[in-house]
Parts: sequence; C-alpha cells; structure tokens
Amino acid sequence: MTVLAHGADTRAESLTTMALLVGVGLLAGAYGRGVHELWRRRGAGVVIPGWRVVAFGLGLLVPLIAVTGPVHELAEASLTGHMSQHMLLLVVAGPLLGAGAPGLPLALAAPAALRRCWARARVGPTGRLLRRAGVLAVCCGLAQAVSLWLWHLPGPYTRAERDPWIHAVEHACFLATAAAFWAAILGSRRHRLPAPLAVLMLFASMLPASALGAVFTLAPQPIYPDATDLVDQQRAGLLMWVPMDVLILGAALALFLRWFAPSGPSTPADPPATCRLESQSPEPAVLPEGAQ
Amino acid sequence: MTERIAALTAPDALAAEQPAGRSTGWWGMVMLITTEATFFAALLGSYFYLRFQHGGDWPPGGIEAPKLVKPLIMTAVLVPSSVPLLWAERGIRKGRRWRLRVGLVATLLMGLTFLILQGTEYDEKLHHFTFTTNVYGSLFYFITGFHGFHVLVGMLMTSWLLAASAQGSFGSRHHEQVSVAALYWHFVDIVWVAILFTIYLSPRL
Amino acid sequence: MDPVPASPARRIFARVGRPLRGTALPVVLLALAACSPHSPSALDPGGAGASRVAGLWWLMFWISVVVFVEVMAFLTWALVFRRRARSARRGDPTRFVVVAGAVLPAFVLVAVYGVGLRDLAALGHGPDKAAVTVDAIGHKWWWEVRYAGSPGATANEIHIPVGEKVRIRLRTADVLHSFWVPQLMPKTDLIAGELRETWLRADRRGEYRGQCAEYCGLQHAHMAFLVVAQPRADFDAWYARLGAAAPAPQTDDQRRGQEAFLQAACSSCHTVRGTPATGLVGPDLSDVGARWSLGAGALPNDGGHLGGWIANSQTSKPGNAMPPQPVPADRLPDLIAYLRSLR
Amino acid sequence: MSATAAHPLEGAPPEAMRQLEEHWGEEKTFRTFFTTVDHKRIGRRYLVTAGLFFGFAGVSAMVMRTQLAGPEAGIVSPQEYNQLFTMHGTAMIFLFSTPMLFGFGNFLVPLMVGARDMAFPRLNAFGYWVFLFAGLFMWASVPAGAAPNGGWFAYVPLTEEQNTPGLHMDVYTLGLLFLGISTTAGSINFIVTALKLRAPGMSLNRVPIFVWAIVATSFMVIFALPALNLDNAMLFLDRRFGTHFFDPGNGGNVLLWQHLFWIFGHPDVYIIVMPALGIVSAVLPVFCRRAIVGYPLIVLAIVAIAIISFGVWVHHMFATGLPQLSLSFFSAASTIITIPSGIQMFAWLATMALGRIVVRVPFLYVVGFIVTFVIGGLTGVMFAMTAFDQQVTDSYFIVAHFHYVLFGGAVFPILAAIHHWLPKMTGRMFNERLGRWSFWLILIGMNGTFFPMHLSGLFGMPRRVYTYPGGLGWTGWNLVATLGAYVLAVGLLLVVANVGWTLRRGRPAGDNPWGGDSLEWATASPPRPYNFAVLPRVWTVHPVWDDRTIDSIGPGAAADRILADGRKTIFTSELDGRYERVVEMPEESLKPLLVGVALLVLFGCLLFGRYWAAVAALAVVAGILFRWLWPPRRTPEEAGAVSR
Ligand code: HEA
Ligand code: HEA
Ligand code: CUA
Ligand SMILES: [Cu+2]
Repeated sequence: MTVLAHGADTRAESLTTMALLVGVGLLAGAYGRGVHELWRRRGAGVVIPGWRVVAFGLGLLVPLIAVTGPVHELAEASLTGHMSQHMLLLVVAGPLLGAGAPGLPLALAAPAALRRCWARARVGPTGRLLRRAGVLAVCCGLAQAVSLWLWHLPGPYTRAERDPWIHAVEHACFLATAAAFWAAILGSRRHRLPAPLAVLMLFASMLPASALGAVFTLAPQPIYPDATDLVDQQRAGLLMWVPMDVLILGAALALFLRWFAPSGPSTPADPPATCRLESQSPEPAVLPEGAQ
Repeated sequence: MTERIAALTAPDALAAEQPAGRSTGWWGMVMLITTEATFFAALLGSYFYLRFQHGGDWPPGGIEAPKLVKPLIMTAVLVPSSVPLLWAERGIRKGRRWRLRVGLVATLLMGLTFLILQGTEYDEKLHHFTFTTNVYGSLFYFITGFHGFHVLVGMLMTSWLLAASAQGSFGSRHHEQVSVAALYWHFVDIVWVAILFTIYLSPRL
Repeated sequence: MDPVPASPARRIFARVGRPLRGTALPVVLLALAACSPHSPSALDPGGAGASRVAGLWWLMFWISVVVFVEVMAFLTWALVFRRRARSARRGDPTRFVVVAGAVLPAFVLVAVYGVGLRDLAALGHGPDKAAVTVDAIGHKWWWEVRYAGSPGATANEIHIPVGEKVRIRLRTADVLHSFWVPQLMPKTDLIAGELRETWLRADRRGEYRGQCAEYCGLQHAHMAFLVVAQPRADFDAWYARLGAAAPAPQTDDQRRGQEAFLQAACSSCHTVRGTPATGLVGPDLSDVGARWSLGAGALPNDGGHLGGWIANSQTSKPGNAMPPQPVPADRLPDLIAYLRSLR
Repeated sequence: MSATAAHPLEGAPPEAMRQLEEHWGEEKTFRTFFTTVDHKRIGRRYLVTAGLFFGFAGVSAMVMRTQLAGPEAGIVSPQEYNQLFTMHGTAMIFLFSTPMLFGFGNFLVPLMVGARDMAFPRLNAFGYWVFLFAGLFMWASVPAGAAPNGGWFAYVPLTEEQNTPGLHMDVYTLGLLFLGISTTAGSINFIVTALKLRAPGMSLNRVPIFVWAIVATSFMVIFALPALNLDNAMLFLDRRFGTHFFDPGNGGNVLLWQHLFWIFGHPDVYIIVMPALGIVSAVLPVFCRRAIVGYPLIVLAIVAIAIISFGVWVHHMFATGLPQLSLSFFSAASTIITIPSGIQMFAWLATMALGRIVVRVPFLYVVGFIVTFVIGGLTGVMFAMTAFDQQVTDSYFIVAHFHYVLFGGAVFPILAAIHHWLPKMTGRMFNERLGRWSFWLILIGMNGTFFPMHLSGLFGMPRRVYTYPGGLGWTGWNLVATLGAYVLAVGLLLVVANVGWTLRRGRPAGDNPWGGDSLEWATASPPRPYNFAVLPRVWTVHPVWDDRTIDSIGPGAAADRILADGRKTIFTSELDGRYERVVEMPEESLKPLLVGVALLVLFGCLLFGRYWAAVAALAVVAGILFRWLWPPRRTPEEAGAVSR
C-alpha cells in the first residue's frame, strides 16, 4: 500500500527484524530457563504442564511468521493483509502465549535484583490489588482494547506504516496486551478467572473489537489517507471482526462447557414414580371425555 | 435412618463469624457499573462511528481540534482523586474514621475542582461552537456533559458518605457502603480517561 | 390510455415453483395467490432479481417442510406412545441432541448459506454499463422519476425496456423510503443523506406494481408506483416524449383549463414542461393524463377522481402536501380536460 | 414412603413458625399495599399489570385487524392506525413480554433458588412502580391523541421534530427511558439474587434452567439496554434541543439510529424469548415425569444465544444498502444462532420421547409452543439469507415471522406458565375443561391470524399500511387473518375467565399438584411470606424429587436454616453455593413508591418542557434516595471504630 515507506529504509526494517529475533530469543530463553527451574524443583510437568510449554513455543513462532515472509508481503500490499498480520498477533499468538502461563517462569528467570523488586511490588497493597484475577483481567482487557483502538486511528496507523520502528512497537503492544489478557483467561489456575467470569470477560472484550471492525466495515470513505480501496477496507474490517468473534465465542463456550459439564447435573438416581411432595389428588376434577 | 436425617438437617454454618464473600451491594454496584460502562462504550462508539461516517476533516465545520492543556490538568485532578478514596477506604477497614473523613473531603474537593475546570472549559468553547453547531458540537457537549453529570452523582455519593460518617455509621465492621460508593467513583475516573482519549486525543491522531 | 399493450396474462402455473414443478404444494399456494391476476407476487417473478429469490425461497421452503415434518413426527410419536407409558425411561441421550439439534442442522445450514451467498452476489451484480439510468427520488408520499440524460420527469411510474438491466439510483428528499418491486427486485432503502443503487431487469413485458416498503409516515400506504416494461422501441418512443414539451391544449375547454391551471396555485407547485408552470413541490404533471393512478396509488386515474382530487385531495389521501383547491365549479371540468390531455 | 412424610411447613418448631410469621407477615392493609416489598406480591402485580397492557395492546391489534379485514376500509384514520400499530408493537415488546416474564421471574426465582426474597426487595418494589408508571405514561398518550406513531423502532428522520411534530415521539423516547430504569433495576436484582441467595448446596450446575434463563436474560439487558437508552436520549436531544446526531445535513447520520436500535433490538427478542424457553424447560420435565435431557447442553445453548445475539443486529438492516461483505457476515451469524435453538428443541423432544407424558393444560401450551416456534424459527432462518430477506423485509411475511416467534415463542410459554403456576400462586386449581377450550381456540386462532400473513407478505403486501387496494390477491388472506384474530381473542378471554374462575371457585390445589421438581413446589400454595420455614439444602437439579432435600426441610432442621429471629436469609457463595452468612433483609417501605412518583413527575416535566421543574424533581429523587440508603446510627463499638 505504501510504496514510499518501505522502499526507503530497508535498513531500519532489517534492524527491526533483528530486534524481533533477539526479543523472541530472549523470551524463549527466559521462559525455558524458568520452566527448567520449576521442573527441576517440583518435578517435570507439575507446575507448568508440557502442553503449556508447547503453546508458548508456538506462540513465539507466530510473530516470526507474521512479520516476515509471505504474510509480510501481504501486509505491505493491502489493508487486508495488514489486518491479517494484526489478527495473527492478537488472536493466535495472544492466546497461545497466554496459555503458556508465562508469569511465573519469566519471573523466575529474571535477574535477582529484578526479582526482588518484583517480589516487593507483589506484596504491596497495589500489587495485591492488581494480582486479583478479576482486577488483572479487567486491566488487561482494557489495555488490549485501548491499544487496538489507538493503533488503528489514522495518525498512529500511518506513522507505523512509515516507520518500521513504530511499526514494531505497535506489534509489540498487540502481542503484550493480548498475551496478558489471555493469560488471565487461560493461564495458570491461580491467576485465572473462574470460568463464568471468564466468559463474561471474553464477551466484554469482544465488544470494542467488534466495534472497531464495524467502523472499518461500514465506513463509506477510506479511513486512512493513503488507502483508497473501499472493498479492501471492508475486508480488513471483517477480518478484524469475524476471527476475533469466532475465537471468543469458541473459547467462551469451551471454557463454559469444560467447567460446567463434568460436574454434570446430578439427576436423581430414579425419577420418582410419584413425588413425595405430590398433592393427594393430581387428577383435575373435570376431564373432558377421552382427553386422556 | 435417623442418622441420615440428622446429617441432612445438620447446621451448615460452621462458626462462620466473619462475613465471607462478596456482598449483594458490591455485586449490585458492579452490575450498575457494567451497564453504565456499556452506555459510555456505546456513546464513544457512536462518536467514532459518526467521525468515520463523516469522513474528511474532523472536527468538521472549521472547529479546531481541542486544546490539550486544560483537559490534561483536569485529568491530573480527577484521576488521582481515587487515591485519597482508596486511602480512606483502607483506613475505615481498620476502623480509622478520621482517615475516612479526610479522604472523602479530599476526593470531594478534587471532584469539585474538576467540575469547575470543566465549567471554564465550556465557557471558552461556547464562544466557538455550541451543541447545535453541528454533530461534533452535539457529541462534544453530550459526552463531556454526561460525564460531568456522573462526576456530580459521584460527588453526591461521596457527600452522602461524609454525612453518614459524621453520624458515625462506619467502622471496621461496617464499611460496605464506603467500598461500594468508592467503586462508582473509580469508575467515573476511568471513564474520564476514555473520554480524554476519545474527545481530546483522538482528533489529533 | 395505456401506453403499453394490455396487461399481460400471468403464467402463474408455468412460472412459479419451477425447480419443483409437479409437486402439489406450490401449485396450491399459487392457486391461492391466483385469486387475483394482478397480484404483485414475489412468487410470480417477472425478472432476473426476483426469480433468483423465488428459487431460493422454494429451496428453503422445502427444507423447512422437511424440518417441520420431522419435528412434528417426533412430537406426535411421543404424544401417542409415551402418554401413559408405564414409566419414564432413564438416560441422557446427549449425543442424539447434539446430532439432531446441532450437527445435522449445521450441514443443512451451510449448504443453504452457500446458495444464499451466491444469490446475494447475483443481486449485487448490477449493470456494468447501463443504457438506461433512472433516478427515483422518494418524497412523502410519491416517487419522482427522472432519467439520466433527459430533462423531463414523471412520477410514480418507471418505464424500462424489456430484457435490459436498468440502473436505478435512489435518493430521498425527506425521510426513509424503500424501493420494492416484488416481481422484479428485492428492496433497497432510500437513506437520507446518502445515495443508493439498485437495478431492474424485466424478462417479460408487462406492468409490475411496486410500493414503498419502509414506513414513512401518514400515507406510507399510498406510495405505490408502477414499473412498465416494454419493448425497446416502445420504450424509446416513450422516452422521447418524456424529454419533449407537454402537448399543447387542442380544444377550447383544454385551453381554458390550461389558463386556469396557470392562474391558480397549481403552477407554483407543479411543472408542466413547455409552460410557465415550473413548480417543484409536487410531481411533474407533463404526462399526468397517461399515468396509471393518482396520488401514488390512492385513486384510479380518471376524470371523476381527478376532479375530486383537485377539489380536495385530503379526503382520499389525508395528510398529503396538496391543500384543497378552491377551483370554481365551472372551471373544474376545463381543468380536468386539460390535465387529461397531458399524455 | 408416605406422601405426607414431610409437610414442608412442619420442619420448623411451632415457636419458630410464630416468629417467622411475625417478622415477615404483613397485614393486607391500605398502607402495606403501597409499602410491600414481598417478591410474591410484586411478582403478581407485574403479571396483572403486564396482562392489562397486553389487553390494551391486544385491543389495538383487534382494531387494526378490523380495519384491515377488507380493502379501503375506513374504521380508523391513518393517524389513528399509525398510533395503534406503534403502540401495539411498543407495548407488546416493552410493556408486556419482558415485564410479564420478569413477573414470573420475580415470583419464581427466589422460590426456585430457595431464598426468602429477592436480593434487593425495595429495589424490586421500586422497579415495579416504575414499570407501572412508565406504562401508564405511555398509554395515557393514546386517549390524548399524542401516542407514538413512528413504528416500534422509530426510525429517524421520520421521528425527528420536523417530520413528526408534537408530543408523539417524545412520549416514546421518554417512556422507554423511564421504563429502562425498571428493567435495569430488575435485571441487576435477578443477577444478584441468583448469585448470592441460592439455597446451600445449589451450586451453579444445580440451578434450575428457568433461573439460568432469567440470569442470562438479565445479563443481556445489562449489555443491550444502554444502546437503546443512548439512542432515545440522542433522539430526545435532537428533537428538543436542536442537536444533530441524526441529521445528515449537519454531519449526523441516520443509520446510527438503526445500528444502535438493533444492537439493542436483536438481543431484545432473545431477552423476550429466553425466559420463555426457560419456562418450557421448567414445565416439560414435570409433565414428562423425568429429568430434562441434556441439562448442560441447554444451559450452554442459553449462554451461546446470549453471546451470539449481540453479533447479528444488521440482519434487520439488510435492505439499507450496507456493503455486501458485511451482509454476508451477518447472514452467517444469523444462521449460526439457530443451532443453540435446535439443541434446545431436540432436548425437549428427547425428554418427551423418553418420558411418561401426562397431558394437562400447561403441557398442551408447551406443545403449542413447539409447533408454532418451529415455524417462526424456520422463517427466521430464511431471513438470514440476505437475498431472501431483501425481498420480504418490511412485508407481512416479517409480521408473520415475528408473531410466530413472539406469540409462539413467548405467549404460549407464558400461557403455560400461567396455568402451571396458578395453583402455586393462588392455592387453587383452574378449570381443566375451560383450559383446554381456550388452548384449542388460541392455537387455531393464532395460526389462523398469522399464517395467512406469510402469504400476503409473499404476494407483495407491505407492513404498516393502514389500508390496501383490492384486487391484488391480499384481500382474502387479510379477511382470514381478521377472523383468526377474533377466534384468538375469544380464546384469550377464556383464559382470563379461567383465572377469574380459579380465584373464586377453584378447588384447593395442594402444595404440589403436578408433582413438580423445583423448590417452589416444596412450600405451601400460596407460599407464606417467608417462602420456606426451613431454607432447603440442595443436591440435584431436581431437588423436590430428591429425598435428601425433602428431609433437609423436615423436622429437626438446624436453626441456621430456620433463622426465625428476624427478617433473615442466607448468603451462599457465588459459584458453588456454600453457606456464607446470615443477612438481615429490609422491611417494607414507602420510599420506593415515592421515588417512582418523583420520577414520574420528572419525566412528565421533561415531556412538557418544564426543564427546571424536572431538575427540581431530580433533586427530590436524590433526596429520597439519600434517606432510603441512610445507614443506621451505630455506636463506635458496633461499627468497629478504633479512632475518631
Ligand atoms: C421472540 C422473538 C424472536 C425470536 C426467537 C426470533 C428468532 C429468529 N429470528 Fe427473528 N425477529 C423478531 C423476533 C424474533 N426472532 C422480531 C420481533 C423481528 C422483526 C422486528 C421488526 O421488524 O419489527 C424479527 C426479524 C428477524 C429478521 C429481520 C427481518 C427483517 O426485518 O428483514 C431476521 C433476519 O435474519 C430474523 C432472524 C431470526 C432467526 C434466524 C431466528 C432464530 O433464532 C430462530 C431459531 C429457531 C429455529 C430455527 C427453530 C428450531 C430449530 C430446529 C427445529 C432445528 C433445525 C433447524 C434447521 C435445520 C433450520 N428475525
Ligand atoms: C409479544 C408481541 C406481540 C403479540 C402478542 C402480538 C399480538 C397480536 N398482533 Fe402484533 N405486533 C407486534 C408484537 C406482538 N403482536 C409487533 C412488535 C409489531 C410491529 C409493530 C410495528 O410495526 O411497529 C406488531 C404488528 C402487528 C401487525 C402489523 C401492523 C402493521 O404492520 O400494519 C398486526 C396486524 O394484523 C398485528 C396483529 C396482532 C394480533 C391480531 C395479535 C393478537 O394475538 C392479539 C390478541 C390479544 C387480545 C385480543 C387481547 C385479549 C385480552 C386480554 C387477554 C385481556 C387481558 C386483561 C387483563 C389481564 C385485565 N400485530
Ligand atoms: Cu415511503 Cu413508505
Ligand atoms: Cu433479529
């Protein structure tokens, strides 16, 4: 879409790619170290089960796919491509990273000084408030909504288009807020919302995202100055709208069912032939002939 | 059989002296806030909808984008006003009534300052455009005015707490109404941030 | 009076339910519809858009019949055999519920959705380059009709050549309206402040009744119009007349009528091309004598009703914008004669 | 096992019973009529008031049908007709369906979850008064000739000042804003009641489906109603103060109204139907004499509908010319929403197929519901296909659809509920024969009224026309519909007559005439003011079919579930229903009524443009609320103060 920007500084671009690689590498290393530490102390797969590790690993791969290769090309070419990039980060990488329950391992891997700070912050009054699953989830949800809206306003969006560094910050924002939000939904049991609340939270977080999608899809003019293709914009809007909704609906229902079904309805062993509390004369006084 | 009956009719409350769990008041307020938040979300959503449906210059009709200094000052007044309230609430949990009163007064004063600043802001703006000028004017005054009304309601609640605390109703055992009213105030604060973003920052973005 | 050949016979039995011809139900339905040969029935399509939708309808209709019968069969079975059964059965047949209530419907729905999408795309496929472009402008409560490239205007009547996709541009002068010709094309709303587009293609000649389908106030009931599909040659002739001046009065009473028209308040609201009457409030009257109705479907267009309409249109279409006209009783016949001559 | 083993009222010792009676009982005096906070009285009032509004709206419909019986009829003028159908739709949706179902919720939810009242009894009373006043506020406009006339969804710009001058649409906007207060208050109350006041042991997966439905509905209200309120507030400002939200000439946008309206409006139709489906799930197992099939699936379906219904609103705007791409999305979403309905439908069918069916009037209405709702649902799915919808939207085909789902989906279950719970509410049994007559008349009349509308719609008849020309193939069908409507009206009047008969002549019904499964059947008919002498303990979804629960309210229950020393009930934990603590419930009070009256004055002043008086009324509201919530004076020790 913007030929101008990306032709100009391929250098900046390769630098951001390197930054990304370094970031992903650092995260992977830290997470791995934390998990290793945990498994060593508490037994493999105990605190952080294997599937969470896998999820986190996959989650780290996604941004690599999203900002390089064909997806990148697509993103350069059209708004739709660009939105698919965002969606990869928000609805694929986010839940995967969140499911990795990265809080504990990353904290463990941090340098001692940082860890001390962290521990102090955790027990302080604000820390305790923020650590409540509900508060945490609301904050992360808000942060995700705000970053979603902020980066899609014409100003920040075009600036990100022009400057690879800003673009990188944008992506980092999406990734971080989405991961944090999903960690509150799918993360470790201690920091996770109870399922019914998670369903509500998911629903509430769906609204601003859908609204943004709606604005894109329904706008009669191009929203960004240098994009002119209306159909492209509509497709982009729908891309923002549909996958998010579908993912959230699926996640909400799955969470709910998982929470609800196993404990199951405890039906009485025998549906009683007559109920003990039944009145003496269940037959109505008058019954039409042959009504039975 | 008698054993079974005894088991089924036995007490449930096992010396649960301390009130456990959330109160109905808390849940009621959370639900009220949820629905109000949805209202604001719909309102701000309508703002963006109208903006992008309108296309072209925004704000339209030669109205200049709002200046930032005053709203930032207002933010600096309103958002921190939650802090004395938190402090007051924490105080009354420990039974410190003076902290409650001082905190409430501080919050009230900050809220009042906010409203006064908003008044002066209107005073300036009304020279340039009113709510009948065009849709931007309508949106601007409706959104900020509606929020201002919420601040007013929040202040009424705070004054109510203050009055009730003067009568001596609150202490470490009875402070539910304080926490519930405080929730509302925090909500009004957070909404302001969203409005700041929408009305004041987004036209520049 | 009719600019087109006599109203076409509706080949009801032949046309409708084509995908499932030979089955009894559509025939019955249509026989019922056929109470009136003039029914603007969506099941009796006369053009491309509507016949697609009619096909979709019959598909969904039969699926619905199957689903309904299935549910009823279940219900009846239970009511017959489980009533006064000795005891209730145990078990929680969750799998049955999921399969019958979710999985099977999902298959059906996906299929129908596919067909529906195809039809939606077809409806959206307007003319790439239309030979005829019509502007239909909704007013409370009548349709102003203009043709791109022609200075003329008419009201409540749209002439189109048979077999061609005609582009229709829709605007409203006041509130929302909706453009609907059941036999030709589904609806498109007229949105205040915006421009909408649709198209029409009639595959057989004839008159197709259309009506405003969005509630637009007091006289929403009387906001009908007629689409007249005619062979290209007839259309061209009609089109040529549209651009020309209205016919000059021929007889004395017509001449007196014109005078009265121009002197009275009429001309401040109505236009008659080629005369000093250029009002824009009401419909252009240059061809009023040839139109199918008065007041957008409120009254048949004949001398008697025209007189009544002029004297006080508020009795037959209360609330319309035309105030009662104090035309002296002796001038009224002249006025009628003049207006009837405009065709 | 003797049938009289544990009469529900015998669980508490006589002394405790006397105390309960003293703390909860209220004499039926003139004063307590206005001050009561008893959820059962309030619930009954909701039902009667909503029934009254149903009658008004029904009579409007009968006038409309009479006008439409033949072409070019002149029974009513266009002005009158337009007011009639607007008030008919508005009242049926806002003043009848939801309040009626909320009435059942009010009566039943505390009983079903085993509590002594709603979580906020005074708020409950307040909600009723506001509903009553808002309803009267709107209906009063009819004799005044100033009734709303813009259709129940009041599209702009028709409803703007320049196109509809006069009070008509101000009555609409203000009336709905006023009513919204009641609906929101009621919803919050339901949610909190269901979260905190459930009987010990009633974890969320043992909550009756009806309660689930009411709670999901309430959540939908919480999230959907603000959109309508915002819409109405903006329209009011546009009309009265010259703002430009919907004025395209000044940057506004007319479609904004539609988006906001339907973001509310679509969830609203499920707000109406969901408690009704809950009623079906409550009635059906009783008459099939077995547990409902697929309880978790049904609850899941309820949650799914609640979520999806927020994503389909544009299907009401398919003809507005929005981008095709977005239409196909909404088309898909509207298609998907049928699946949860299908799950529920087949769960009911399976329950019937495995049950031992006992046919009584409530069950008949459930059968009527299934027949009609499936038809309505199937036409709904047809609209989900955009191309077809564009053809039939705003035609009588739509009118047919929504009456099938509204009458079939909501009114039939409401009728089932009336018959099912009338014995509980009044302690008397209705007349079965009369009930069957009314059922058949209603079933036939309903289909006779609304089935022909499918045809007239397909044959091109638009809705909201006060008359139509003959000779278009519509006349016969309209006549049939009108005749059907008369049959229907007779059937409904028989229901009213049956209720009257029950009240005066009905045979005593006993506590559990149907052998029902949920907790409301484990107490007296009609229930005592405190509902349960012993608050029950719950182990299953069908507690009354469970011996343990019956024993838990039998003789010898521990005092912590009797709580006779005051107006008290129990809080349990939100998710798993563990006993938390005992709480005091508020006494009756006049303040809810006073706030209601002050609000009525407020909205009246707004309507007539007396804005300063409105501000004064608002101050009065605030003042009363100030007193209402005023905490009791406590000594520092009581309050737990450690410093000044
Ligand atoms: C109680 C109210 C209620 C209910 C439950 C529904 C249910 C549904 N409605 Fe309806 N609807 C209304 C009330 C309701 N509606 C109203 C009031 C309007 C008009 C407002 C106005 O304009 O004034 C309207 C209008 C309306 C429209 C807009 C029409 C228009 O204006 O152009 C659409 C379009 O998609 C629609 C769709 C649906 C669908 C898909 C369902 C589905 O939920 C139905 C699902 C149920 C079933 C399908 C039956 C049971 C299922 C099975 C037996 C399984 C097997 C089924 C299949 C394989 C298909 N409805
Ligand atoms: C729950 C909703 C509901 C219900 C039950 C009904 C019931 C009926 N409806 Fe209505 N209808 C709507 C919701 C509903 N409707 C809506 C939303 C619209 C759209 C409005 C719009 O376009 O804006 C509409 C529109 C509508 C139209 C289209 C008008 C038009 O477009 O021009 C018609 C036309 O025939 C109609 C007819 C009827 C009839 C004959 C009944 C009958 O079933 C009514 C039968 C009832 C009675 C005859 C009353 C009986 C009396 C009693 C029971 C006494 C009770 C008294 C006490 C308890 C004291 N309705
Ligand atoms: Cu124009 Cu209805
Ligand atoms: Cu809908």
